[in-house]
Amino acid sequence: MSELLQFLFSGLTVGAVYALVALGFTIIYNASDVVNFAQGEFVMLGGMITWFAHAAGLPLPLAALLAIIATAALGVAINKLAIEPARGAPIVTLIIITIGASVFVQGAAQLVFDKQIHTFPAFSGDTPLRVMDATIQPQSLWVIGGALVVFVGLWLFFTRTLLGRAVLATSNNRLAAQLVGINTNFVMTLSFALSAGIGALAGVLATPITLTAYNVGIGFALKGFAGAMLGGMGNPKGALAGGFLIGLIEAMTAGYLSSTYKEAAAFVVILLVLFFMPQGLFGRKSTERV
Amino acid sequence: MLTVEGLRSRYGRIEVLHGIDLHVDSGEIVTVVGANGAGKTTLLRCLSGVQPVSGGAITFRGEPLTPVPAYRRLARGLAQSPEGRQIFTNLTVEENLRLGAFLYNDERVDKDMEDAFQMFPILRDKRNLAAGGLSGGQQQMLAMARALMGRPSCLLLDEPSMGLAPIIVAQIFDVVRGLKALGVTVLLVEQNAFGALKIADRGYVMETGQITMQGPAEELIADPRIREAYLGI
Amino acid sequence: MTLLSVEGLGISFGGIKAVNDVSFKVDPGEIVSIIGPNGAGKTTLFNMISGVYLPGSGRVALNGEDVTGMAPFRLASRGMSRTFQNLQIFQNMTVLENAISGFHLQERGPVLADLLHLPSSRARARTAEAGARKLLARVGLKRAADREAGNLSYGSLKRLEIARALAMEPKVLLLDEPAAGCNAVETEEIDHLIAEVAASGTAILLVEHDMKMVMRISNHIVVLDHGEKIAEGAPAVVSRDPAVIAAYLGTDAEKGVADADG
Amino acid sequence: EIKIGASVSATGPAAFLGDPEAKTLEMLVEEQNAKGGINGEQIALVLYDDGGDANKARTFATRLIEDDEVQAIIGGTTTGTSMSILAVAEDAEIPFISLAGAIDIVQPVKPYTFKTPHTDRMACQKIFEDMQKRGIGKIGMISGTDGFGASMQAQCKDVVGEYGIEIAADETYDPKDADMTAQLTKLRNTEGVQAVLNPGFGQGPSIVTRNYRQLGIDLPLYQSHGVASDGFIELAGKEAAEGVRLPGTALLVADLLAEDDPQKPVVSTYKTAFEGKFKQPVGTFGGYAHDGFALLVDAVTRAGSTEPGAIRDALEQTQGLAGTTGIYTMTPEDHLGLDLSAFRMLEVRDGTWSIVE
Amino acid sequence: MPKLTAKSATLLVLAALIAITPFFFPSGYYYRVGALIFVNGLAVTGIVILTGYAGQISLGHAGFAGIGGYACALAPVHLGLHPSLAVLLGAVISGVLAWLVGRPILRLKGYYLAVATLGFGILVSMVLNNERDLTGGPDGIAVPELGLRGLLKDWGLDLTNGQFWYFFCGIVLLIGAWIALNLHQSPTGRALRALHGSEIAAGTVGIDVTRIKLQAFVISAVYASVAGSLVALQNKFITPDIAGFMHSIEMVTMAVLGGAGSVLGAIFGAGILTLLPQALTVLAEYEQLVLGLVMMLVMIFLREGLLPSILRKLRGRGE
Ligand SMILES: Nc1ncnc2c1ncn2[C@@H]1O[C@H](COP(=O)(O)OP(=O)(O)OP(=O)(O)O)[C@@H](O)[C@H]1O
Ligand SMILES: Nc1ncnc2c1ncn2[C@@H]1O[C@H](COP(=O)(O)OP(=O)(O)OP(=O)(O)O)[C@@H](O)[C@H]1O
Ligand SMILES: [Mg+2]
Ligand SMILES: [Mg+2]
Repeated sequence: MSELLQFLFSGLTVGAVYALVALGFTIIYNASDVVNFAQGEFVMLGGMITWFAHAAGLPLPLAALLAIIATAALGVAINKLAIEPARGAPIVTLIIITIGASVFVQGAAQLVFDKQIHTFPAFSGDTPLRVMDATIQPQSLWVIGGALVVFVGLWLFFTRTLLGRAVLATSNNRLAAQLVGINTNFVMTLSFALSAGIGALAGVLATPITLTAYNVGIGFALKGFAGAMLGGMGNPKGALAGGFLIGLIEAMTAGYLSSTYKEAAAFVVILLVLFFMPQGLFGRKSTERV
Repeated sequence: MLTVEGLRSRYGRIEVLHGIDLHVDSGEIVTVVGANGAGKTTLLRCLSGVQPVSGGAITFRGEPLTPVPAYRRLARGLAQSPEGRQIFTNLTVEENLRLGAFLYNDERVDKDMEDAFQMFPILRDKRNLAAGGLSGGQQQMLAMARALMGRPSCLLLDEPSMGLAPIIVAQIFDVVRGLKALGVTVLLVEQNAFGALKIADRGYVMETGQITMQGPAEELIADPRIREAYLGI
Repeated sequence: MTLLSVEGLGISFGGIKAVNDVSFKVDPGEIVSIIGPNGAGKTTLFNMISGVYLPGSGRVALNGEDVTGMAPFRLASRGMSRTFQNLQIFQNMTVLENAISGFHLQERGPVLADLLHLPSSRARARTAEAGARKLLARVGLKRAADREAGNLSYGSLKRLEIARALAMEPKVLLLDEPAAGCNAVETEEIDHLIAEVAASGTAILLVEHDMKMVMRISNHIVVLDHGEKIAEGAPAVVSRDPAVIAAYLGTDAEKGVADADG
Repeated sequence: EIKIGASVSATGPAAFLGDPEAKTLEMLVEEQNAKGGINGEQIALVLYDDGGDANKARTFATRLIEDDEVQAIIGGTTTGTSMSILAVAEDAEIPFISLAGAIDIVQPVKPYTFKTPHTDRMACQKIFEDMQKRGIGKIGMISGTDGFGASMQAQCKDVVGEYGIEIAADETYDPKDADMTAQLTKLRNTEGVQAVLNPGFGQGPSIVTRNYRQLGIDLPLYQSHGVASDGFIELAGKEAAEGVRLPGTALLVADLLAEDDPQKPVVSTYKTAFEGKFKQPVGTFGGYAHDGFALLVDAVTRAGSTEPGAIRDALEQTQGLAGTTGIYTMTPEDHLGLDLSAFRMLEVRDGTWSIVE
Repeated sequence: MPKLTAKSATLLVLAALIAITPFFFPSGYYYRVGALIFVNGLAVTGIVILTGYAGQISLGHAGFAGIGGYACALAPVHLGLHPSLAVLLGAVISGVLAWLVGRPILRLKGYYLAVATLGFGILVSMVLNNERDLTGGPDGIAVPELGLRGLLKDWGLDLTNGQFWYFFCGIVLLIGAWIALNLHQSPTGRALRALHGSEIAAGTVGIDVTRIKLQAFVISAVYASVAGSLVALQNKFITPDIAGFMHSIEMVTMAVLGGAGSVLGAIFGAGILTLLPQALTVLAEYEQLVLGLVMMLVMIFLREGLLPSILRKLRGRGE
């Protein structure tokens, strides 16, 4: 029983990290149909900049804020310099561009920072919380809470606000969006800023648990991508569910079956789900009539 | 109200508009007819700003329109119901209409939407369905209604009657006439040249990227060349 | 002999019956038109007949064989072809290649032969190309043959779709609003083309809102409203049916048709 | 001029290892040249980054030999890249000093291939010796699935029998994993486990250590030489790392070495120079590169020639060369030249490394 | 003069490049790089068929390269097969696996297909990494000699190791390119490109979309597999990196960067991306920075890929 609970905690902790990354994918995808493979780099930057600024003497909250703002600015720059000019390009081209951006950011990070592994103190100390016989780090609660807050925010944004609707409209039909007066460039800028900011936030929250280094981005991107697709790309509900699900599957597999093939288990589940639900768990089927 | 002078436009290296001159006066209905591939859609795309212009000038209400980005043109009063309908397929019918009034956030939005539903009752029945599930004609109605939600002072219509049942075609033409009564200017591109010329004040004939004929609508309807080439009579 | 028979076909979307219990028959060489208000279910009916949607009820028989819900590519090899209301063009290919792909069933062969460029593969491709060029000439797109298909105007794309559908020399051809986006003169050209094809023995199922055209070339008309068949018969009969006038043609429709005629 | 080639994994998954190696080599060559080179000849270092990819490493090895025409090669951060380079070097008869751990690199002995790190097997032996002393008979293992972790895991399992110790639970984690509590819970709940051993490098072992404390497991925790650096204590947290043992090199405890320890001068000099220059703590891996270079300088000096064959012969006759890792004595049968004494059992006490015994 | 078709032009250019460039090689190392370009070119030609023609994305093709490579390492040892037969065996296994995996996942579209193929690739590389007793684990495993070079020597053709692999891979690439080019203009190729445009329309003209997609997937898997085998045989050593996610990405990037729609373009892309790290060794620190920049710039400004865009520019000027 306590074993199960411990596995659950482990899964939730890791799953929350994945979910945060997956949520980051959602906005850019909703605005442009682009899966931004540089999303993982935003997470990396969130951690690295915070560490850097903190090490340079800034108090932690300020350092974190700086990291989020700087990363959001970088997101905007990537959009302006790399995504906007390639408007209308086929999906594979856009994938390569975002992977290029990811490689670039990683290359820059190793020059600006270093190749060492870093961390900074957990927000609420390291004394584990004990529930029955299982334990959980206070920082895990921060990450889980962060994922939930971001989820609720995004969900409200997309379902309750006209601007959120405009974001969806932009990806659905950019031409029509312009015709109804939506400044699609602004929508894209906003989306990249938000996505990058959420990515950085993920990095800030997770680093005390996962540690960070210039090359951790790609791992986050992969898991976040997998989570988002499992849940159904574009839907915040899907991102949340997908992220947590992958975390839980990994933890349960590691706990009860084999830790060696726990990631395999996650991908097998993804393949199975997609076999029966080609749009993921919550993905909306696009209605295109012929 | 709207003046086009020597307008040129190209797709890549191929020029498809070779210097178009036309004007639409305030409160007028002007129609453009022409064969497939003449460049009518391209012309409208230039006017709404989604197609780059390579020469000539467009003035709207006395101001040059060319430097205004597409998304600002609706705020200036220029709305378009585009070819191919271009609705937001993943959003609901109601969301499509609401986005048509993206620029506004007042009580009139609800009233306008009510008007739209009045005009096309079928849209009311489908208001909460994804617009992509609508039938072709229903989508065409939605495109038209969405353009009206933008409160245009000048409306660009690209084949609004395409795919509509005869009873609705008649209704669309009535709506256009009604818009005129409300003071809205309309530039109408139609394959149903007969219907279009009947409600229009003036008309232009376009052939391979050039205006080849123009005049009051009654004159054009009577012109034997037009009757033979476009009306099939 | 009946070529295509549709019996009690129906389907619902989210509980709403888009098509309900529709039946009719088409003989070789016959032109049957389906008309009805927007949203009556015409395209949906086409989608069920051509295997794009799985019918909720009823059956479709082609040449006596039950083909209900059969995948489109299988139906194609049994002689059914169609065009689309929302154009489905191979945008990334040239106009000619679009037309050639209509010959797929004739030109396909073992992959290995294609990979190794065997003479058999070349011969198949050559025949298809010759046929495609002829067809393009027939629909007036000869000069556009080498253009990228995505760059054509709307009306031209419609013709290209027709050419592609004709390439299969189908026994049954489903045309969904072939004249939309064409002016009166262009419509008439399409008219002739359809009549020609029908004359060669192909059964044609037509959806079209251009009443002039429908009345002129149909042998038989089926009228749908709210997914149900509300009338059917010869053009002259249907056009006078009060229910049809009320639901579809409108009271001044006859006048409209007459106007255009005049 | 003498040309030395190097291909290390300065980026990629093994960057954590390869980066200090690259830095060390560049620093040492500079220093040596400032001292007048070797036998009066300046050293030219041609350094490539193979990103940890064996295929790339082979290409760079070919390039070093055929295009740059180097006289000797140092490098091969990982076992995979080392195996690739050694094939090319053996063909071309160019001496190659590998910086990777696997025993297969020098066993069977290949004429031109040498290596500086002690093998994984030796690390396992050192650890098991220590466990034996503490009377531990049943352990759990949790290993990284990267090359380093997997290789050491296999070696440990292979050699553990000789110490009468039983591996009762064997878990793994992916080097990118963020939480190992699931695996550790399993280890904890395994009947009779008296200690836990964690082969791995990078952030994995730090996280394992933190999770270990989080779960309140109070069994001895052994780490591998893969994390032997001050950075580990910092990342794992001083509290969590307290009591962790690992087989490390003299490098880590430079200050604690006896004054007459033959390694003391070497270790102190390197540590001061590296940390002064790069503002980051020295680690075992940079030390391997240091020793590789030292072996080469020593051999070239003795050979009095820059001819690859002569360098090889001289390398094979290395006698009592004190490096950061240990004291090297090569023979035609032994191209590693270290024994278990090169390892010292270290333990984290009061937040810093100290020598056990 | 008969008009040169795109196909013969491509093959001629390739053959000429393979035959002539060695005259300018200052050292044996260039043969190695050349051979790598050809191997990568071969793998990427498979991507052209799958992505360029049929419009299907795969982020897991390195898995097949891994299968091809490990077949050469394992089959001779465990099954006693000659290495050349091991290549064949690898190709067959890859083909069969592609067929089995492709059936369920090729129904997926766009990013969903991407994540499914990604999953497949990761599963393969995981097995190669973790089944240490069989595969040698992350440290890799030795691969037996192909032996063809010795045979040639007996026949009086004495090539260095580098030269042998250069010409051998060059010839295999030529054959691969020839096949891919054949496909392009063939009925099957046209069907592939048609389904790229519209799957529904492809169905109505009688194209069995599921089957033909599967064929493309299998063919491209075989390309990747053979390329993997060639890498293994040439290096006489193989590690699981060959099946890794990064290698999959690299394959797609090469194809798209050079121009996924055309065989020559994709091979060109393989050349550029193989040469780039070699050229950038002087600024090793900046390698990633430059690589990322190149990827972005090319895709932004020459979005059809390097070669097609350049050709178009040249042609534009010619007119
Ligand atoms: N995206 C494009 N790229 C290249 N050429 C194009 C593109 N769109 C249209 N064209 C070409 O521009 C010309 C004018 O096309 P346009 O769509 O404006 O015609 P249209 O008058 O609206 O015809 P239709 O009545 O068929 O809609 C045609 O020759 C067409 O082929
Ligand atoms: N995939 C779908 N999802 C939801 N509703 C659908 C779907 N397909 C069709 N419908 C509904 O079924 C009804 C019939 O649509 P259909 O497209 O068949 O009409 P139609 O007769 O072709 O009309 P039009 O003349 O406007 O093309 C419409 O009300 C439409 O909203
Ligand atoms: Mg048009
Ligand atoms: Mg319809």
